[in-house]
Amino acid sequence: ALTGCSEEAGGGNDTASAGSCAPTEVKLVGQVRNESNPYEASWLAGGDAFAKSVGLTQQRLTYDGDSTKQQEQISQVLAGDTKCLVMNVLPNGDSDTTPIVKGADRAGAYLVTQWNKPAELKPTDYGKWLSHITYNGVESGQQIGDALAQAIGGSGGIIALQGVLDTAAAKDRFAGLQASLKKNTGVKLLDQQAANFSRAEALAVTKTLLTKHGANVKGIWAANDDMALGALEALQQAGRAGKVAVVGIDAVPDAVTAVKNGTMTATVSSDGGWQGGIGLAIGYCVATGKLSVDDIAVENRAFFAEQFLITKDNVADFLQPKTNPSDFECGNVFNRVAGPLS
Amino acid sequence: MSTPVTTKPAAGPATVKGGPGPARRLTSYMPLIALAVLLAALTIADPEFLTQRSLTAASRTAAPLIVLAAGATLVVLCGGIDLSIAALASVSTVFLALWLPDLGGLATPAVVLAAAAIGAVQGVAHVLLRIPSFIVTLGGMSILSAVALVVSGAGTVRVVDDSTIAWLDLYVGGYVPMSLAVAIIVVAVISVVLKLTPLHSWISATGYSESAARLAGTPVDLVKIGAFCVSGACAGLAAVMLVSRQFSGSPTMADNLLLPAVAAIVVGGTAITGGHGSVWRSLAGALVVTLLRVGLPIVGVPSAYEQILYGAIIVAAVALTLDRSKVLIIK
Amino acid sequence: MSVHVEQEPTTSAPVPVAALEVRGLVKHYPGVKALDGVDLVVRQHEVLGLAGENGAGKSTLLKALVGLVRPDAGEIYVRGELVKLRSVVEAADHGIGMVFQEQSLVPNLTAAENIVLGSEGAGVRRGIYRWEAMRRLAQEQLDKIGSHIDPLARTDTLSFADRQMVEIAKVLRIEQRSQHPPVIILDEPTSVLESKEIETLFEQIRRLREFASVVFVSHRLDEVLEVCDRVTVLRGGQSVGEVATAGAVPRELHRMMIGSTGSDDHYHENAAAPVQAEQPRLSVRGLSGRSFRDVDLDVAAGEIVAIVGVHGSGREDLCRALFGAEPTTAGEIRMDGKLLDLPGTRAACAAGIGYVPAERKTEGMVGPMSVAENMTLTKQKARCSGPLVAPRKQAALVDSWISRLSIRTPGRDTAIQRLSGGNQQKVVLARWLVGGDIRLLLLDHPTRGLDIGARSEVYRLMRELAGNGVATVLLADSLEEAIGMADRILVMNDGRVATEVACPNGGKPSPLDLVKEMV
Amino acid sequence: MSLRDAGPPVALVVIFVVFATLSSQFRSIDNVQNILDAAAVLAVVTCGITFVLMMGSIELSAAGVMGASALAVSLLVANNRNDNDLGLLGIAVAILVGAALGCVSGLALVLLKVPSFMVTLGVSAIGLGVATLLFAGVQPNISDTMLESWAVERFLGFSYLTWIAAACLVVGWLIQRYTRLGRYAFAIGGAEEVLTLSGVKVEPYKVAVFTLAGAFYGLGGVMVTSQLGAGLVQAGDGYDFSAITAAVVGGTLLTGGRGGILHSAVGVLLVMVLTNGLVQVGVSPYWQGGVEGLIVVAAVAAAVIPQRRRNQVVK
Ligand SMILES: Nc1ncnc2c1ncn2[C@@H]1O[C@H](COP(=O)(O)OP(=O)(O)OP(=O)(O)O)[C@@H](O)[C@H]1O
Ligand SMILES: Nc1ncnc2c1ncn2[C@@H]1O[C@H](COP(=O)(O)OP(=O)(O)OP(=O)(O)O)[C@@H](O)[C@H]1O
Ligand SMILES: [Mg+2]
Ligand SMILES: [Mg+2]
Repeated sequence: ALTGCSEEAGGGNDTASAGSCAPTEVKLVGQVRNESNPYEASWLAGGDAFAKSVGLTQQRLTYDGDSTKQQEQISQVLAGDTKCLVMNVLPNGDSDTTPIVKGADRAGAYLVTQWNKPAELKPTDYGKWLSHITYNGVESGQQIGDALAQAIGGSGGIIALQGVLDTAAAKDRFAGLQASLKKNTGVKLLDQQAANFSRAEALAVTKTLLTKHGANVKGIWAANDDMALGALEALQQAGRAGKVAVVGIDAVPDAVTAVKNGTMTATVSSDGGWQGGIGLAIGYCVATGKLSVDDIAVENRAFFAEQFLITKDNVADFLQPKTNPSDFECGNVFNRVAGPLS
Repeated sequence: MSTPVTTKPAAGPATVKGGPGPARRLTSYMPLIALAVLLAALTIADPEFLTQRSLTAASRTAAPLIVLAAGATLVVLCGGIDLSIAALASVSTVFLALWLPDLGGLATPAVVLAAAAIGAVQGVAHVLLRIPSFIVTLGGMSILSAVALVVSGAGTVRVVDDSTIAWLDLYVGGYVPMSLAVAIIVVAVISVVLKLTPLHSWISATGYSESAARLAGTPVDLVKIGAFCVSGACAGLAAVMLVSRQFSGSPTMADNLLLPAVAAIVVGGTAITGGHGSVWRSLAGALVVTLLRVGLPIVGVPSAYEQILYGAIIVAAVALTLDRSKVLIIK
Repeated sequence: MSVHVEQEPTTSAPVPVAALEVRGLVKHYPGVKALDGVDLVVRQHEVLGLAGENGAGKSTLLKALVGLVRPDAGEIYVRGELVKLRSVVEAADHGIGMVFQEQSLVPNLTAAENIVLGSEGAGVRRGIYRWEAMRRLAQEQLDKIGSHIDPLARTDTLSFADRQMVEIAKVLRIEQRSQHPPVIILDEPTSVLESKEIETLFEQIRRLREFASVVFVSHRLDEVLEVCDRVTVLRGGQSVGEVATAGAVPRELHRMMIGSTGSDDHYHENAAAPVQAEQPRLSVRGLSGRSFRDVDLDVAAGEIVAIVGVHGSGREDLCRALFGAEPTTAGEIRMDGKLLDLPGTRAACAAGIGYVPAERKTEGMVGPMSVAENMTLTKQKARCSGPLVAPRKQAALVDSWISRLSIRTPGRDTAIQRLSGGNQQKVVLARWLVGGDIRLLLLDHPTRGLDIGARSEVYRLMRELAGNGVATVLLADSLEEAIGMADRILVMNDGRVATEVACPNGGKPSPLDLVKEMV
Repeated sequence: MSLRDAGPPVALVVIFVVFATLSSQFRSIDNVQNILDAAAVLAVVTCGITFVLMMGSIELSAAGVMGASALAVSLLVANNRNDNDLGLLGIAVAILVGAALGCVSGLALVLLKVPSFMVTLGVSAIGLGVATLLFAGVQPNISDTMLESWAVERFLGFSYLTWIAAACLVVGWLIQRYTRLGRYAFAIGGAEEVLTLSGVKVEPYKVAVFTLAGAFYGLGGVMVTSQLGAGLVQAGDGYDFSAITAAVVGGTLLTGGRGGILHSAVGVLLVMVLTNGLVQVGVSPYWQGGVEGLIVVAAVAAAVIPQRRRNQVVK
């Protein structure tokens, strides 16, 4: 096992070695942007479920999508007792990951990060940054791009709704779309606008783009489901519901339902409940000594999680969240690894 | 017959020195009292909150907000408002991250100067075009955000070699974060300069009554431009602190600090209508706001209730700190 | 010689119960005893004058009568009945209404709304406006005072005098409010009016006497004597006596107000210094602006030039233009032959020009700031050593000016808004003098609202400054003042200089000569 | 309207003409309809904010109040979370929720004497907190046909929401012109102390104005819910600042006492024409915000030219 590197600032006076924590000593912290959207709410719920399964509670932190507030909370958490601290964190943006990692490292806390991280920053360079989990945005962007192309019969104009422009997720997904466009030469990207992952903004932008491009719009590619749902409303209001194919990413419940009803063509699964649990589970396993950092394969220190393209054909499988407790057993925590982060 | 008439010449120089009464002195300490009460409440909610490490972390966290609020306080004292500070700080983090490799140690002063210049440009626009500072800086906010997005290529700019700004992450005497020390120095310098020079008179006169100040020959326009300039420079300095903490620059990094900064100013008891207030008050206000931002979730208040509490407490804090003898009409 | 009536409780003939009676009213402010046991009787159907120097407590007393100031001790009786007045509404219910010293109209409402404000009656039903009814209500009030303004005009488009008329029309609404004969209080209503308007107002006051009591305050003692039946004199927050006006002369009042007779030589004409100039200090050629055209004007060092004209003659804008506070379209301004780079008040200040605006409250002073700061706002150098403020130097400087101008204030750190109007004005004047480098003073109604003593001091100050070579442009409060003070008078009419009248000592023109040119 | 009010309408026409020449889609009937439809919510919110700005106060609670009312309405009409199906009554309750939060702002302002800037910021946080509580982790989707139809059905070419907004403007204008509440709000911005001197108790009117504004935001939240088909905590995101921008661009002064509903209507159109036009002429998404900011500043600057007065105070 690793020896903790807590002698610098945090961790108290004893140099606790990794894996020495009693299960009851472990402190679990889950941090996401807010509790006011289904995806992140399910994340925290997943974390709670895992904590309950091991007889602990999760400290739920939310930071309103505010980078500085996230850092403030992290430094405050790290200023407390960090010996057996496990954090499962969704950094607000790429730039927020570095200070979180460095802070946790200095304090000797176990850390799992998800979604955002600068490419150069690698968990293997750190002792207690156990893993970074994300979904392959390029792949998902491409998958739904292909599904869209297929839905409109391989040719026609589409419009793209981008996410918050300076996030990796938005960029990767859009890169995926471009790759898809290269492949599907019949599909033409008429316009692209940022709608900031927001349902309301997507609604307004889509309406404008619909009047701008009129009947040329055969499909709408959205970088997440919220925007896709906003686009659906716009289509309905423009009286074109059902005539334009819509795709999104994230598999939020409403989108899955929409796919089932056929109003949406496709989305890509990302499992908030699992994400909320798995980060804590990895940390918990290492902290209690059931898993050793050295034993975690290098490709599992930063990995893409499995994701599935959800279309009408397989939507039935995704109507219920399919996280189950066995996913979080220390032997299974890397079950959903789809491949190392490139 | 007639009433007694004593020769009573108009009163000579009155010798009564109208010093502040105990009540008045109390109002000027209100921001500190609010701070202490909040800290006590958080400690009661979670005894672990009142540890030296926890306080050190909170004060380090508060530093950029203090600097940001201190600069904007000057604009508020002049009767205006600067809504661009956060966006300006964001774009400054991008500039700093981009310039660090080439300029090294000079990048910090360069960024502060650039931010000061941008602030001054907004001040000039406000003064020359005669449009409300609210609108100028709201426009400035969106323009600066766009610039930040374009310049950064809509992404994080990583700082590989942060050796020239890493000093901000040190601790003075082992406990006091360097960034907090810098923030306090900034506040101290601003207040000392104001106190010792005619600037204080000019700024308050401008804030209380711009037309009277102008007709008294006060350089109102220059004072305002200067306030915006200092506000910009402070945004630049806050950006340096943020970069030293985040090891990168990002086009939206500080955007969410706008409302907390304005809240810090108001919670400190500075009149949003101008004239009355001080940067010291904003320092206390920034600490209150920071404690609320980090303290509530850390002591375990659930997210939804945290927002409700934040809203209620911040209003209550202002109710405590505002010196109503100076602000007759509350708008 | 007038009769002084003793202020002692008389047990003689049963007089009809007084409309309003005040006994032993006391009001403290920090450091000031604004009212120190005032007694006052307002009889029914009389016009009572209230005289007293600045800060004597007149406004405070009157505000106590309408429930705006809560006295620390003392009683107020309305028609013999002891009352506690806690708000303007309560006072109005007792039939007491007041026109305030500072104008108090809502600028962005119509005149009609201002007139009925607070007691709209038929003008508003269940919260819904009846514009026509409201206009009619307002028109009735305006007709009473013979004003011809449009009730639906926005108040800020009206002239100063018209606004004063609106205020009077407004206070007359008291008649509707109370069954009893009302008491109407006018705190310095004439200080912003022209003589013609004052005449109308006086007719109105005399009409009011038929059914109401009126309390009238003015620093122009001749006015007080003209319109009032009786005058009560306040000094230092106490009533020091009363004068029946029949046959009384201003000097008598004056003596009671300040405790000694003022000088006969009101305008200090003996002190007038000979004008000592070869080259004019201020030289204006062909100046045009928004409301004045093609103005030529020379003022020599030590000379006092008064500009007279009716409202709208452009003299006020001209004065501001000279200070760089108003844009000009053509022409040039030279100080001692040097071209001034205007607009911009800084350049004017640097050239040694000072300006005292007419609207003291909003433009002359910064209310919440201290006397010391207000006094040193412009001439910062005078209180600094190097770039830094020197507190000792400032204190000595400010204190010396406080005593030199006899400014009544609890201390130099008191907020200027707590001073009485006259003392505020002295501070504003002092602002230009503390630097010792003033070369040209532009005085816009410098004595508005000042008591006779303070006025006299201001005049003496002007003479003294002129003696020291300061050139002065004076927009006088009255024609008499212009004639009394000026060496030369410019008459402005419709934005142009209509004529120029020499006004040397001993060869003063008559007011009539000037009026002819003004209209 | 006098000359000094002419600036914003002129700016609106100029900007419209410029976009119309640059883009043929922009000047299509469809797009004009789209602009008006898109303006509906902003117009309603701006109606509310205008009254507060007229008093010289400032109002930043729109985001929180709209979030709370959006959640409230989506949980009260037919939805996927519970069995409620209150229809119009649910909508009325949601508007009342907005009014209640507005009332809280007003009361805090007059009772605690805290500046509106801070009060409304606090109330916004409270509103968001209430909304998050109601949200409870599961997105409420509405299935109420009437509420859904508001955004979809059209009358004379415009969606019902647009007509609702138009009705709000008319009501707002009537309140401003013909009620004591409206005129006093205007007067409070002009000279509050004079009202007090005239024996008017301004406090109830201030509370009433904030309550009225809250009701407008409540309606705005309902309208957003109708558009999105779901109750979002973020329903009001950004409306606070864009409504103030619209009001100010339209010629309402932040210092109070000038402007009004008609000004604001022009301002709303100006802002919407701008957002729409920039997309239509294809300005890069990266630059849109910046260009919009620049044009808003320029428009306000142009609009104030006829009003420049001597010694004018600009805060
Ligand atoms: N609000 C206040 N706070 C403190 N002191 C005050 C206040 N109002 C008046 N005073 C003081 O009370 C005294 C009486 O003032 P008041 O305004 O009644 O005088 P006045 O006789 O009306 O003078 P003027 O002729 O200049 O109008 C003055 O010394 C003044 O400084
Ligand atoms: N120190 C002061 N400075 C300025 N104005 C004052 C001062 N003291 C009193 N005043 C004025 O005098 C009036 C009466 O004030 P006072 O403090 O006696 O009653 P109050 O406390 O306002 O009354 P209440 O407590 O019944 O509401 C107020 O309108 C206030 O403006
Ligand atoms: Mg008075
Ligand atoms: Mg007075």
